[in-house]
Amino acid sequence: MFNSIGLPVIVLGGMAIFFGIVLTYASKKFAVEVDPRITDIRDILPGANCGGCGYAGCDALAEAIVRGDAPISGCPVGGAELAEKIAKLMGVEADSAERQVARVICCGDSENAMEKYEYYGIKDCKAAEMLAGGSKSCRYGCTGFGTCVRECPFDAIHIVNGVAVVDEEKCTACKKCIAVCPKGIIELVPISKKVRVLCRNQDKGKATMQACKVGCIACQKCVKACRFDAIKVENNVAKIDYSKCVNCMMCAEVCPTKTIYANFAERKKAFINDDKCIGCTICSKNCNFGAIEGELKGKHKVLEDKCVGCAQCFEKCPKDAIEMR
Amino acid sequence: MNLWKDFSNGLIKENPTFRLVLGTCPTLALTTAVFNGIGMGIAATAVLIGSNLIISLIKKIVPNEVRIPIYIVVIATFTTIVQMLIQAFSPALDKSLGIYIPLIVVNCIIIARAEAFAAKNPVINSVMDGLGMGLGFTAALTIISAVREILGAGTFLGMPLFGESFEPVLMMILPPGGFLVYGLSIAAFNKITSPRKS
Amino acid sequence: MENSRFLVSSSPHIRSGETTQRIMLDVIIALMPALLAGVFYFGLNALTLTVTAVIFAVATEAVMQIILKKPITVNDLSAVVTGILIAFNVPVTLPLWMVAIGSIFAIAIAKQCFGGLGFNFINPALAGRAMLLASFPAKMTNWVAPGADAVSTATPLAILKGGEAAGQALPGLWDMFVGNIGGCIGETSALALIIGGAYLLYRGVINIRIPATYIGTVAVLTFLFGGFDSSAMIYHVLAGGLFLGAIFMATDYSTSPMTPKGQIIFGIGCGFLTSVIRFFGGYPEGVSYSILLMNLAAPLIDKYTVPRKFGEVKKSA
Amino acid sequence: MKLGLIIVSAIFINNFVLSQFLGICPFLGVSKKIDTAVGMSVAVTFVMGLASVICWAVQIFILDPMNIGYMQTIAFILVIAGLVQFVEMVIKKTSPTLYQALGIYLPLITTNCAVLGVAILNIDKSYNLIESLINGVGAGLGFSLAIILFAGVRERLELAPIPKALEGFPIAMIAASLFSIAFLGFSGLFSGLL
Amino acid sequence: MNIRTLTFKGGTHPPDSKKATESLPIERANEPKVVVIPMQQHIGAPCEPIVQIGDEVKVGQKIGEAKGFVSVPVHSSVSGKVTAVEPRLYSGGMAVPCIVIESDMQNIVSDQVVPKGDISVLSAEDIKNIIKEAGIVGMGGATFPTHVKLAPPPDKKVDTVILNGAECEPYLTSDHRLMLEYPENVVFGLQALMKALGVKKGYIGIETNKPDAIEKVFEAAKDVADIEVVALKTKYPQGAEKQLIYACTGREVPSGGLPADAGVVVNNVGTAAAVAKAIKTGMPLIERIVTVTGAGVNSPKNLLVKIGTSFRDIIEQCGGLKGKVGKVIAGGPMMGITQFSLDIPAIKGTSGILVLSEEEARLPEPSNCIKCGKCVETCPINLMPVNISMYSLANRHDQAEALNAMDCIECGSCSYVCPAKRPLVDSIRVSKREILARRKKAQSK
Amino acid sequence: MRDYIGLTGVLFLVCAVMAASLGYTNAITHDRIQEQIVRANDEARKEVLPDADAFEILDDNTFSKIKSNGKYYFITEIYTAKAGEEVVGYAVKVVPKGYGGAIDVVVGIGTDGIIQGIKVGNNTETPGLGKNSATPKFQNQFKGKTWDNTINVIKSGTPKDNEIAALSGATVTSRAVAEGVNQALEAARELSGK
Repeated sequence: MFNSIGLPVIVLGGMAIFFGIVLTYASKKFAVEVDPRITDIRDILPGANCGGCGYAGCDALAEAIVRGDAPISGCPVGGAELAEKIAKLMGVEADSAERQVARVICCGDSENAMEKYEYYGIKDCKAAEMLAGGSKSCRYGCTGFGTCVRECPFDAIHIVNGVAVVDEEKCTACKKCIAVCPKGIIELVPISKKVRVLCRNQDKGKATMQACKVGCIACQKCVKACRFDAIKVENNVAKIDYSKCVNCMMCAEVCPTKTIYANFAERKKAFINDDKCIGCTICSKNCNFGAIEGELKGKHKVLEDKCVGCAQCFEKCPKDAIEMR
Repeated sequence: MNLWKDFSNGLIKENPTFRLVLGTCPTLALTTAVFNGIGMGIAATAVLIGSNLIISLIKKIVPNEVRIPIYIVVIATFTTIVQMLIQAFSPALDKSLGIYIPLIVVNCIIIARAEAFAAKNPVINSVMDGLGMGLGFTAALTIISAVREILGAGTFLGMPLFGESFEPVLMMILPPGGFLVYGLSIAAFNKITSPRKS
Repeated sequence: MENSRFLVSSSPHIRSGETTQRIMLDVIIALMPALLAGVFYFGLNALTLTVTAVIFAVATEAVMQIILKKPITVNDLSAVVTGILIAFNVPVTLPLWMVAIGSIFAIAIAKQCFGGLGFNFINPALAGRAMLLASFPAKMTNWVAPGADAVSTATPLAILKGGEAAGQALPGLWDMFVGNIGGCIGETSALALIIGGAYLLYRGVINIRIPATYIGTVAVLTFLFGGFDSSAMIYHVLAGGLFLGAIFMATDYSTSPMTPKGQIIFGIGCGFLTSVIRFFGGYPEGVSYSILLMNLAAPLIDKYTVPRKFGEVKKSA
Repeated sequence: MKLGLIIVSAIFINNFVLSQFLGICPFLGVSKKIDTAVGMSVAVTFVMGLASVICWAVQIFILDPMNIGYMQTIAFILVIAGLVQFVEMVIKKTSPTLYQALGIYLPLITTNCAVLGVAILNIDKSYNLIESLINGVGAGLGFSLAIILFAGVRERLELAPIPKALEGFPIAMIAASLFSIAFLGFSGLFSGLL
Repeated sequence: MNIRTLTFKGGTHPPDSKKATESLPIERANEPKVVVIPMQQHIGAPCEPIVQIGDEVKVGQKIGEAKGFVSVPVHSSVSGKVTAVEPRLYSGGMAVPCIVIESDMQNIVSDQVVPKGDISVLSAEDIKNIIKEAGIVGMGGATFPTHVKLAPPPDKKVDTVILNGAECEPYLTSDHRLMLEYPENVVFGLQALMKALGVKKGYIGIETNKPDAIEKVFEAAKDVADIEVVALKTKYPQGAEKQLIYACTGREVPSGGLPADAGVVVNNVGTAAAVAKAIKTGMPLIERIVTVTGAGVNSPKNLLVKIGTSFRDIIEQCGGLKGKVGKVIAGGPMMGITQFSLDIPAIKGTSGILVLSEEEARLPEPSNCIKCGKCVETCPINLMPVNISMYSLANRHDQAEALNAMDCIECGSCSYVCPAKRPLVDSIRVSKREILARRKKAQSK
Repeated sequence: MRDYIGLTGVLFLVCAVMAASLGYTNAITHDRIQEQIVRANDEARKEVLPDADAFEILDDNTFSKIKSNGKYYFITEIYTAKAGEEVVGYAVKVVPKGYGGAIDVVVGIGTDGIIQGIKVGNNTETPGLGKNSATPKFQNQFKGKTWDNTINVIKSGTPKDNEIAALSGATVTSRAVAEGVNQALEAARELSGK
């Protein structure tokens, strides 16, 4: 009995004790201080080592976050959800930044933007850029050879009719396209902002018109149409201040060249819930479009044809009686 | 329901051979004949179930520093037991599996499941996971070995399938054939099981 | 005087007349003397095998490109070259379906799987041959003597190696040179292969580095291994697929180094492995395997033999 | 002479990776870049040499005298696991540069079947101490040869338009298959002498 | 005549295509009605206009003042009235500030233009000053301000001046004609340059496909001590600075360095002739010889053209465009820049206007690289274009940099010889640009 | 200190339990495994000498005397086969070197010098080629050959009395087996004193 069971137990047990002691000793003697948070964060990172954060893979990012070099929202792929998890590990709250998406500031597709020559060469924006700024007459616009498309790790950007378009669903704001675009016409914007100026042509109106049918000609109409002071013309091109923009889409309505884009189908209308309305008139006072009428203490009503969905009334209503739909 | 999920996981979604590409060594070495393939599959399944069971049981008392040695000892024990049983009851299988029986110890599938699943889940689930993974492994070995045996030797489970005039493509049962069939199988598996893009 | 739009491109604006297709055509032309020699010595069956191999190689290339939704580029003739080389590397007695399998394997697995022309890291024709040799060893070593009656024979290398062919008489040197010996279809006639090689050198398709270092290394090493026997050395140089390998297969662009220094290392490596396999290996002939093995090393050789750039200041040690 | 044959056999003829199918996981996993492949090679060769010697000693001085040969697997793997972990800790502490170059591969080696494989094969072939060492180092060199060549090819394949369905493991396997075909050239080398 | 034939390693030999114009004497072009003179015709800082709309200017009058050291002034090439100072397109593809002058067709020479006296009385400083004030730049096409070359850093010992008469670009014959018709100016210019630098050794390198030019220049230089005329093997890019220096002196310009690092200053023969003119007559650089050639022009010519004359005018004088035109190139076919408009002015660096027909211009589509290594053998800098290009196309410019992409001289030999018609030099150019951008970024950090 | 005890304790505990269960399994399977091995060997000998009912290993003295002349370097074991008390032949185990290494062959030779059968056992020959030496087709060729003539291997044609046909594509293996058998025949002749 001893031979068959005792011996193996002694031998293996002996080895176990030996290694147990050696390993414990080694783990003390040769311990290297590693912040346990690094390991923890690395565990929850996506592990794709895509480099979108700008660090050499997930390990490096984890280290950088713990060192404080990188923000907790440093991983563009994981998004807000991951940032929250990391925040918990790090013991700080995530900056509740809104999700951002990339946007191409050009709508000069092959029908609208003139070609100044026929390009022959590598199908790459950077290569085309070197030949007089690409074949399109507008030197600010999208070259259309899709260098950003090849760079995108998430298949979120495509060339549609000669101009790059971002698929906002897939975009993770990793900024790779921004880094690679030789024209510098891709920028990050908050996803909730639906109105975009799709042009960056800083030439005078006439020159712009010769180059592209949908270029911004700096006509100032949008500036006048904006009731929120959110749009300005600088360097011959309109620019929206997103901290002021409320998605009323008025600028897009008046733009003669259709340079300002807004999806009117997404435009909402305000509706007043009669049960909750107490007739305080705050909404009608805040409406820049005269789209709400009603007496003090009386039920208020939205004039649908005037409402542009700017949601100012919605935000100001003290009784939550207004809905946007 | 949950158990079924743990079980079926190993068959297709996380098939250890085709999807996770673990345990490649026995997959390549022992698929020259269907008999060996199935034998290895069953042996590995037995070890997998046993080690998942024990590791899941002792997961709470294992200190982190010696986690790996302990897992390995557990796995090695089951491997040795399986080896003894095979030697005692199927000497022919023992002879054809050879050195690869003790090497089950270092089959990445087993240690990977111990680390990734058994160390974190309840006992029953771990057993189901082990069973599913084992069957997935066995099925994969059977498929690969069937292709190799039929093409490379013209037989299935040792039975000749074709007439005398059949010229077997010997390369299939040589090492290059192993790599080739395995590689193409992974490609085919991915093609079949991945949802088609519109 | 006005033009609608001009073309704009990056310089240079002119290109040489040399094309991939033209290079491949040159190789095909250079292989013709050897094909004629093969047909002359081994009969029409040699031609049938070659044509079969070519047809299957080209068809496989086209089918693979259709499956992979790539532009069909069979007219670059590279598949034709592969097909001819496969046929050149098999005995004339090989069944047609076997050479077809070799062609399919070479193009589908060794070439198209890796991205097609230029991306294969291993010579497709040799991969095909090695696959056939591994799969059908008996049929692949069934040599016949030149002539119509197809008497089975041993290759000079097998005789040199001893073993079962020991004691058979070695053919005369002249027969070795012109190709009147047993062996693969395209490898026996050193004369025909040298003519082809000279044409390729003249056309600038290959340069002399790989063939010269390869054959030279074999000559030196067989002289050493063979116990300083110069006649054995001559036999070793003329026998087997050395000329076919050194001129047509080791020089395959995509699987040999691109740097001049790398090409020399590659040639020496091939020669070394060939001699070692011939003297100490399991096969009487080592040309195919040694080229395949050096193919594996070619990327590394290229990486570590980057030429000294013009104006590079030598770092003092 | 015998030692020479053992080493030639281990490196070329019975190459662990390409003809014995041992150590395939790291062969496929750590071969994307030449630099990492070299690091892995050095680490594996080192561990294989060390493990060969120590496991041989365990077998001869512990298992055989006590007549518990059946404990071979468990004893060997425990020795290897403990050894690797110990070496890793030591390197990590004593030489950060060496750790970066070599140590980070060590955890991968515990479950490398080539290491256990060579230890068991040494006993199966009843090699003595020196022969075991040579065989271990030779097998490690064979592994190194295969993985470094493979890494060279894979670096090149990285930029090739591989068909989508074959990307990743499938193409690596097919490439390995062609490697294996080429290594058939070594089969039978010195066959009469082995 | 005992002349050495020299060369470098690598290179290729595209067809000369010089037959059409090499035997045609230089003709003076018609007087342009309007000239458009860009403020930037050189590498370095652009000039500041010093005239305004409505100003009357004379021939040789300075109209743009150099800003900064690496810059040269610009002069009017006609007499007349300034009608506009505004951005206009030039051959670089962009719009740059230009002065537009309507000619009064009188060609009244500015009184600033006076002979500078005998070379023997001029000091080195005087010569450099004359060269700078005459707005002289490298006329081979690179347009590097000549006076900057003549002022090497004091730690670099320059002992040799080489005049580049290789004209290795196919089609172009302007230097060839210049050497045939004004060899004495070339030699005189070289003497002036040598004096300015204080060196004792001068070479004039001419490719062997111009034996008549070699003979003429040899004749002109045979009585001048210290000047050696050398024949260069007809091979592209023989006229590239580093290759030329290697051929003449056996020295290699260190990677990333300047010719001065090898103790050499290289100038084009055209530059030397311009220097000679500036000293002898005081006339600044306001005109140059332009070869107008190619299958797309009716009658190819070597024209002496005033700076600022539009391509359209120049081509019209050569019988206009012929047939369906594919490409208009400023410069030669190997390194010239394609133009998309004819309304651009000839400038100091315009050595030729090459018009290619539609068929010539449509280059074959690239196919898979077959790794033949021809580009490696051809590269005069011993790079591996195939690998650099591969990494560049995969957007991995750090690897391209590791393979010495920055050493590429963009001569185009690799693209020319490539049997698969790969866009080798194009992609290397992309990499170089990216690498420079990155370096800049890293520096600013 | 507590770390030492805790860590080592758990490791010890697990190892002890595992070792115990191993020991137990070994105890119940050990005999059966040994029996299997003996039976397998006996069966192999019985296969090549069907007439015998018992085998006795040759005593050390005689064996070393046979081995002493150095001619029989492939021979590793010799058994005397008996039917009842009568010696009916010899089962000789030879281990010739084939293409891929050693090949186990057991040769059964009757006292009349006629081979009653051979059995090719463990080997590392190429599958599909040398491995085919274990097929009955190849092994049966040796039946009936005698110690009067050396057995030769031919590659093609019809074998004569003292010849066998090589396995196609595996001449090295065939020759190795034949060489082993020849040594066994010579040794048996010497043993029987004929």
